[in-house]
Amino acid sequence: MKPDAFCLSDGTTLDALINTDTREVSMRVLSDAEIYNLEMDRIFGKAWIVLAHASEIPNPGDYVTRDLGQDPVIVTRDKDGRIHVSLNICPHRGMRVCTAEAGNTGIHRCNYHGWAFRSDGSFVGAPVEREKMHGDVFAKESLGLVKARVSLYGGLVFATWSHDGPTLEEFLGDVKFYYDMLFCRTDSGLEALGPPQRVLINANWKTAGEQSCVDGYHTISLHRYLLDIGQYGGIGDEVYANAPAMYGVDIGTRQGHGLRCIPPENTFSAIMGGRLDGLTPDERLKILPPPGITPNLLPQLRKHLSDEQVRLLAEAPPQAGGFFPNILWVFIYAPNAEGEFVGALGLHSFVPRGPDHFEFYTWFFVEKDAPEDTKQKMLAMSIFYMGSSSTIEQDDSDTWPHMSSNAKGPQGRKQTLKYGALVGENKPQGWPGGGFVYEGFSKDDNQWQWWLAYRDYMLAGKTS
Amino acid sequence: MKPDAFCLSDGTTLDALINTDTREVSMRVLSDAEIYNLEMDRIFGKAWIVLAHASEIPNPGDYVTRDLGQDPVIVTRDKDGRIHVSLNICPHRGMRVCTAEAGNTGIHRCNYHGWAFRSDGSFVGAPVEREKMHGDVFAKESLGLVKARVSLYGGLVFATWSHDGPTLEEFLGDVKFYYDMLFCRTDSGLEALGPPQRVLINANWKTAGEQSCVDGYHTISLHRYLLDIGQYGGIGDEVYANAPAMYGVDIGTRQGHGLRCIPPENTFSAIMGGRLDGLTPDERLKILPPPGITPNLLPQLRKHLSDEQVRLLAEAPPQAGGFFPNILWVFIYAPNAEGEFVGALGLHSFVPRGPDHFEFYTWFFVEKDAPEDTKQKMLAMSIFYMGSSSTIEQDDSDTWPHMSSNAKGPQGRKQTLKYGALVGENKPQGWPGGGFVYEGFSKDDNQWQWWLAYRDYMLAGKTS
Amino acid sequence: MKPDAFCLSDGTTLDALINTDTREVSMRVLSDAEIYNLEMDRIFGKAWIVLAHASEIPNPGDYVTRDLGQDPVIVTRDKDGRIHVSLNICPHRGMRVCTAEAGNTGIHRCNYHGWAFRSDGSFVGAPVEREKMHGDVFAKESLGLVKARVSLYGGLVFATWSHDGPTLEEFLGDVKFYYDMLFCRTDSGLEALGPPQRVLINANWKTAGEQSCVDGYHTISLHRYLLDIGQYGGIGDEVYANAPAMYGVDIGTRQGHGLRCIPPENTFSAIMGGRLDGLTPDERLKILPPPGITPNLLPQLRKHLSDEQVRLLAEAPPQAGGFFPNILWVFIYAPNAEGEFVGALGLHSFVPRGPDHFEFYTWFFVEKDAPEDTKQKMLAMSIFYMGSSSTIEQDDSDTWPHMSSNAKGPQGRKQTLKYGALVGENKPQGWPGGGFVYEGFSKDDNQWQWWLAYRDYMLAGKTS
Amino acid sequence: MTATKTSSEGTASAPETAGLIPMNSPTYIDAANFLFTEADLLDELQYDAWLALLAEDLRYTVPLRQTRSRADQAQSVVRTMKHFDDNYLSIKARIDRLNTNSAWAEDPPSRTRRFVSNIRVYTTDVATELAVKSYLLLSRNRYEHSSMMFISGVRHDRIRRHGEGFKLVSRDVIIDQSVLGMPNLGVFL
Amino acid sequence: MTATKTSSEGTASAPETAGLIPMNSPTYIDAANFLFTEADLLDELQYDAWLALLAEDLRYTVPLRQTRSRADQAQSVVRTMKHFDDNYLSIKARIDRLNTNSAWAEDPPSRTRRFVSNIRVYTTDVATELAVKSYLLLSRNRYEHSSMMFISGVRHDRIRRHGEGFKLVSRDVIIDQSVLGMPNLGVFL
Amino acid sequence: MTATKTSSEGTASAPETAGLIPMNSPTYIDAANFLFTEADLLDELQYDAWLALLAEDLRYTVPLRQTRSRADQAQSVVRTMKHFDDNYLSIKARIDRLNTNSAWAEDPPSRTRRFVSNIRVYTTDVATELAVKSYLLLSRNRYEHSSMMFISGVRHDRIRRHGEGFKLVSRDVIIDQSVLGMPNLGVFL
Ligand code: FES
Ligand code: FES
Ligand code: FES
Ligand SMILES: [Fe+3]
Ligand SMILES: [Fe+3]
Ligand SMILES: [Fe+3]
Repeated sequence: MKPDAFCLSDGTTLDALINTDTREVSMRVLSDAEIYNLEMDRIFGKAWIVLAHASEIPNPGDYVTRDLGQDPVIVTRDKDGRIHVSLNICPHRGMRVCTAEAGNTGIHRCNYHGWAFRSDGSFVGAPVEREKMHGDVFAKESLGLVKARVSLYGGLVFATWSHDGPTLEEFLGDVKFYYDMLFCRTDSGLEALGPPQRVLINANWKTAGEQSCVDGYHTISLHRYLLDIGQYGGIGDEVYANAPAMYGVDIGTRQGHGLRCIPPENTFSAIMGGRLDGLTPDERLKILPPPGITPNLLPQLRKHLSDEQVRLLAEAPPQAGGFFPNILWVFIYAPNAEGEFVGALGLHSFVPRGPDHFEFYTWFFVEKDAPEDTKQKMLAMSIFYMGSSSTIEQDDSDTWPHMSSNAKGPQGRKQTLKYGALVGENKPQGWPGGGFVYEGFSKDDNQWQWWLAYRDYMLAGKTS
Repeated sequence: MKPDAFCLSDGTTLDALINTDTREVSMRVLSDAEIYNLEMDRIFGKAWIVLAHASEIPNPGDYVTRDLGQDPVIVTRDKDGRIHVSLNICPHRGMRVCTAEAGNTGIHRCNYHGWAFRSDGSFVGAPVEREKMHGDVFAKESLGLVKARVSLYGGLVFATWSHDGPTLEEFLGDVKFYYDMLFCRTDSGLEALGPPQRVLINANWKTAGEQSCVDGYHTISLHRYLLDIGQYGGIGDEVYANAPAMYGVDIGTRQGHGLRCIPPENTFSAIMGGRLDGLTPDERLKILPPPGITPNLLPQLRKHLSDEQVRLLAEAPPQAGGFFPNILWVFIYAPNAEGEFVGALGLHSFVPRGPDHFEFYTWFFVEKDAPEDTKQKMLAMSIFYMGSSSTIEQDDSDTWPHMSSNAKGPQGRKQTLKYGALVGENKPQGWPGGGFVYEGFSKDDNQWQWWLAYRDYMLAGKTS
Repeated sequence: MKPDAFCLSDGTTLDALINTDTREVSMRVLSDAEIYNLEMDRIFGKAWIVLAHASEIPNPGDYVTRDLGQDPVIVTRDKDGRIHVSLNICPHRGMRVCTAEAGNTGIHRCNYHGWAFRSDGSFVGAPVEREKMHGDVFAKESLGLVKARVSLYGGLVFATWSHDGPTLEEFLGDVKFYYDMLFCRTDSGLEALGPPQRVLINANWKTAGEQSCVDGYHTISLHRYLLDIGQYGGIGDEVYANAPAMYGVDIGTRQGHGLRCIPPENTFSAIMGGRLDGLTPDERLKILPPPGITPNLLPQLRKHLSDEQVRLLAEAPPQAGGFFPNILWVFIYAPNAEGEFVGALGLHSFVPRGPDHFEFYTWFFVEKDAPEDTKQKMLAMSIFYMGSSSTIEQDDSDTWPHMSSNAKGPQGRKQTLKYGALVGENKPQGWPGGGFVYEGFSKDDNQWQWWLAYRDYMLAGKTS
Repeated sequence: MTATKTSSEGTASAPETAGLIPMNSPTYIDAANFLFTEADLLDELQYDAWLALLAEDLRYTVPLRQTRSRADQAQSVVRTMKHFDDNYLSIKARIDRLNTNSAWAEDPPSRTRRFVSNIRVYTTDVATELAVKSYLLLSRNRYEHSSMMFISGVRHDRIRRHGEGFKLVSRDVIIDQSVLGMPNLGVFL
Repeated sequence: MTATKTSSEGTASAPETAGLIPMNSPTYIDAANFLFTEADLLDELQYDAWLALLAEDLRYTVPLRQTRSRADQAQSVVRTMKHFDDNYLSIKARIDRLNTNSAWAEDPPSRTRRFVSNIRVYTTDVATELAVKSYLLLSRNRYEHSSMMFISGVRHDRIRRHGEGFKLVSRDVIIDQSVLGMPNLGVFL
Repeated sequence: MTATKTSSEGTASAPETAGLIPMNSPTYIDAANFLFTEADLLDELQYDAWLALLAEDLRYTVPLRQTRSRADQAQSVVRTMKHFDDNYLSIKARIDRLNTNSAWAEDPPSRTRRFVSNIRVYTTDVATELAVKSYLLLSRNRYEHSSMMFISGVRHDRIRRHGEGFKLVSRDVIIDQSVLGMPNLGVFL
């Protein structure tokens, strides 16, 4: 009795979960195990997923173990420098091949019976060669580790189980123009400051996923402490009144990726004051360089970016954005405890671990060619603002579990997430980039786009 | 493919779970997740559930957070003194609105994006008013917290998700006559000694639920220590032989509520001896007042109770009873460690937390107008006999998990709970109260009524 | 809507899980809850399962509590010395009757309401006899504990819920000839060194089950340390080259039981050298007696075993084997830390505890008539090689959870366990025993037989 | 600072230096050993021997904890409702129960371990009495459970010199949970 | 041996006997009481009082842990990435946050208990400074959670004499998890 | 009282005052530091250094625990069956294994922490030997597990003076579980 692929076992249809008229999403999607399993196939089995940064495995033989959706994988660099992503499950009897989180080896030998695999996942052989313990059913060629399709962007290692789906280029679509300003702007590019922090969160991955694209509005309430301590220059009420940092440009896409561009002076009006008024892009960039860009690197920007990108980077740089389904990156313009404008560059991954849990990964980046001293300052500042001990994000990680547990009860799972407040497309005159552009107060447009993309994946193949 | 509402996915019909011929209940009901989910809708979504006592939130703005079934709610008192029960889930994005267990505030502001709600659950607004972040889909009036229907009895706050079901009065039915003797007998009534104890039990809520109505028989075995230390005046064998405290009057109802009335001298024959023989109700009440009633309060009884109620209270007072589905109250006549007859008044709630867990709540009560010294003595005695460290109930809380885990195995889930020993209705001549009355040894009549009520809820709407 | 008994709810048929052409088993069987529940009925509800050794309960009234599949049982010896296995669930309200792991009593009284049962499970009565609290629905005769069918072999207590299935003799089939050499070779037989060790493993029971019959090949990789420390006489490479201990005779059966017979000199060539060449069975047994057999017991072997059995025991004794579905026994020939050849006899049970957990039991045995000093040395050596702190098996217990979690992901559950390397039946000339006999390198033949037996149980009754 | 004052506040007013007795003082050592001996006795089910360490004017209290906002922290320790509110006689009655053969909740007994650390000993306004502050981590295991149940907290004790040793005069335990994770408090803290 | 050297190694080089101060020495006792007082202050949410115990040249670090093969154990403590990499000003900024009325992650506050044991105190190359090694088991409970969250590790501290007491000069905490089991490190270790 | 006698009883007979050595005695301090050093070495995977602390006549035992009725408590500690029943040579063999590159169960190694508390030291009938009783809470974490595995118990040790330090002569650990919650005892207690 094959169940209907677009209908849950209680008779609810998948498209009934997302009401496109009222822009509501049933909270049931945050707790339902059946829906979760479909997501693992239809989203994490199809989309391009960020697993690592190439700088984590600089040398041949280097590897790290990660999870692509809920499946363990090995991310390796082979002797020719090519990066591979292979399922970390032995084709023999299902043992985990690599049990460490990182290391360097040319041969991955499974502990259980000793089957060995190369960095590219291909099968070497089984111990006691003469006995042909790999059997006579399958040729050695077909006994390698299951490979994922791999593609890099700005050093980020993307992988997907879909070998015939869209290319990474197609997957990224319009956001590439914007993200290049952050990930592809210098000769040597970014490097990761070591491996990611890992934290288990007792919540469904989408509580963080929907927020990642790009809930600007929650800042003044959930992260209200930023205002209460005068971070945004000014004290409580006044700040709320004009909520400066809430104004900027949101960009969304059909693919579910989205970002926010905010004139830095909006965020730090008090600090920057009028100092930036009427300056050229280059003058602005000198005074308030993007996080990670040091004077020696400034010239490189024009080498890698178009005039329009440079202007945007100077006047309304991207400050937060995501890759559908489970990535959030944040580029923070802010002074450190000493008052220096150091800035922080971080990226999060929300790795599903069942309907009620996800793992919260945090990577920090610096420009490879930045001075060591700058790198150390950015590490400290990134830690202060992002990840496990972050003064900002600890509020998020305490919030997600509430949403998830609220979605369990018979009443709770009937409630909805609402995206009622839209700006509506209003692309400014001569705006250089693509995507759906929403200028003004940061509202629900982008997050709603995220859910529409989610819906596309879940209903793919449906002939309504 | 909509499943049959009265049939489990393995083909078992719901009414096959309770055999009305042999009075057996399949143990599967103690562990099956599918059955549990139906209970959440059909029982905890429909019945009146006790959440709190009004004395816990005496002042305007006071609130406590509780759970109505498996959904979090806020129990508030508004500025006009009215009590409200609202779903503690933000209509915006599902965050928990109140994160504390208790407090006082006129406005409940959600941390996540700052949406604010009044004590009555109505929506105040979203931050940055001018941006209308509550959206244009729903009117402000419709963005309040989901409200439950509320009704009070003897200070107990009952709530239900069923807005068109029976009134609390109808729900209580015949037991009101009896329960008034405990909850509605004095001018100022009862007050709760602070918030309830909370303990998580690794068992299905019904292991405690079926026992609560009213398993008198387990006392001589599970709480045998009471006899072994001579609590009931007498040593082991002799006590078992006549098992005095096992004789009294059980009252059951079609609604599943039930109680036991026991002449106190049965319980404490040795202590009371013949002292009570042939006395008038008032003389009896002077010598052995009901738990919580002090001499200064005695006169009030007649003001609030009928002659018949007073007589019953004097001769065969209610000592234990419940509200279907998940409440047990106990009024204990017993001497404290110093030998004083202090008495204890307590109420338990068994709050479901999934098929294998429930939360065990314990409230203690005193008469609001009792002397402070009496209240303190009752607190100590209540703690000794009821709740987390109770010398009696720790035996119950160690038993429930055994029943629940026994119901998991393939053989275990096929076994049955049996209710084979009935007294049968035998209402004594001129018995003043209603309900099904069973005089004599405490047998299975009442607990079987509980299961019939359970069956009514689960099969409601079934046109057999 | 009764589901198809041989089809999972997602439409997958049970026989699609085991591909008899390619000899692959879907990893889904290691994590799927639906499959697990079917196993509890079709395998643990039907097969003969080892619960204890008779020597654990030598005296009338002795009992131990164990689990038969996922159901708790009491294993008792009645006043006449007969052994009984009864469900440890009270027929009254489902409480656990025996809450201790072991003890001695003629009457098992349930704490909850005091119903009492004899060692044979029969119902004695309920407290306050005159009130007939066992009810009027069922006769006392029918209120006893649910009994399992019991049969002993070599002191091992087997039980099954199937009262009309094959006898234990039929269930054992051809392996009896071989197992007699270990369990039935002396006048007094084996005795257990106390109760079993118990360890919870976060893995599906079959990760250990399939390995138990009889994965010889994993020794040189997973237990490679044995080679690295020269246990097998020789250092790494050389040992791998000829992998001596990998050669012997595997015997499998249609029932899923299987064992390995290995000439001891293969294992300890370096140590034994040529010393055993061309000796008679008796001469060999003197020099290298089977684990547990001391000189005083040698003569008894011929009393209990046939010439053929004695010869096999001398030249190619069984060293590891199992009882389908969840038992592994190991008879170790090895020197202890002092270099003495002491040997160890152990038996494991893998008791299911849900799809993702099993309990790992370990019993150790000695010959009842062996000297106390030998027993103590065997205890120490058994602990060193088997069970919780075992230098060998801790590698297995760290491996099983990896396999189980790997089987959860959407890709992982699609992978397969492979049994591609077969020796093929090649019973040596004049081989005395039955079963499928595979001489040579230890390959996948036996484990594949295990899965075929698994398949038989799961598809029993299917009319393809 | 005295144990009573401290406990009546619900939380200790730290840092407490007034009257702090150094760890190398025989008084501190006797007090610490008193706590260890007490832990031994309870972990080894020697209830009567433990009872013998209690003063007849004992006050033994375990208030409730509640989740309250930072601003309302004073109310996070609830004393109108408690888990224990005992005196010598009621504790003795609990032990009388344990000494029957029918105290099922602890028969079979739990396997417990009372880890006592962060011990501070203070003089009090009564010459023969000491205030003792200690952290308690109680691990408890029953039946075939593969994971431990834990309860953690701080204990504010007052002990009184009695011959060679001490008697426990008062104990107030501030536990760290609003919802207990063990089915009952059938064990003493 | 000095706290700095130790921590820079990531794991302590044991056994450390050089400069070990005996437990009956007043210096050891003062240092131990400093750790206990500090635990009290953090467990009782007295952040400002705790801040007052920190030196202005403080280094406060919590490196990452990674699962690495035995041969690669040196890399199991990761210092290129950390959970904390703070100085006095950044810790002060964290406390400024906690002192607002909107530090939601710790409002309502967690109920924590810092069990400090295995304490060793060492002299250092600086006369006024001590190296202190201690094991920390932090239990943390929030909301209605019935089970405790735990974090365990070893702390390598350096403390400096300051009037009657000490100031914390550096703390490096080697924790025992690669994946944290608590949603954040909103509490100090 | 001696460690041997105690351990052979399975549970310590408390209170043990005979021969109790005060905490401010150098002997107590040396013994306590011995336990801490030992914990360091094991937590830091320095197995050979730990082996060097064991006497060649070592007895190292961990009996089984069983759930038995209160009346049968004597049988709750099972000595006919054990988790460890080792001597110096078998412990050395275990460490030889750990020193290969193929002791997978502990490679990658667990991240452990041995919290030692409730320490009591006693003189014994042998002048050069001490009986040491301590509580052990072992936390163990592996791979990406977000929760800790714990094992708790009491250790009855006997240690012997050896030059500046001690050697462990016997250790008997009474653990608190009938069913272990960690997959193996690949770590020493
Ligand atoms: S499972 Fe990997 S080699 Fe067998
Ligand atoms: S979820 Fe409550 S305001 Fe957004
Ligand atoms: S459940 Fe056993 S006697 Fe009632
Ligand atoms: Fe945020
Ligand atoms: Fe009861
Ligand atoms: Fe093995």
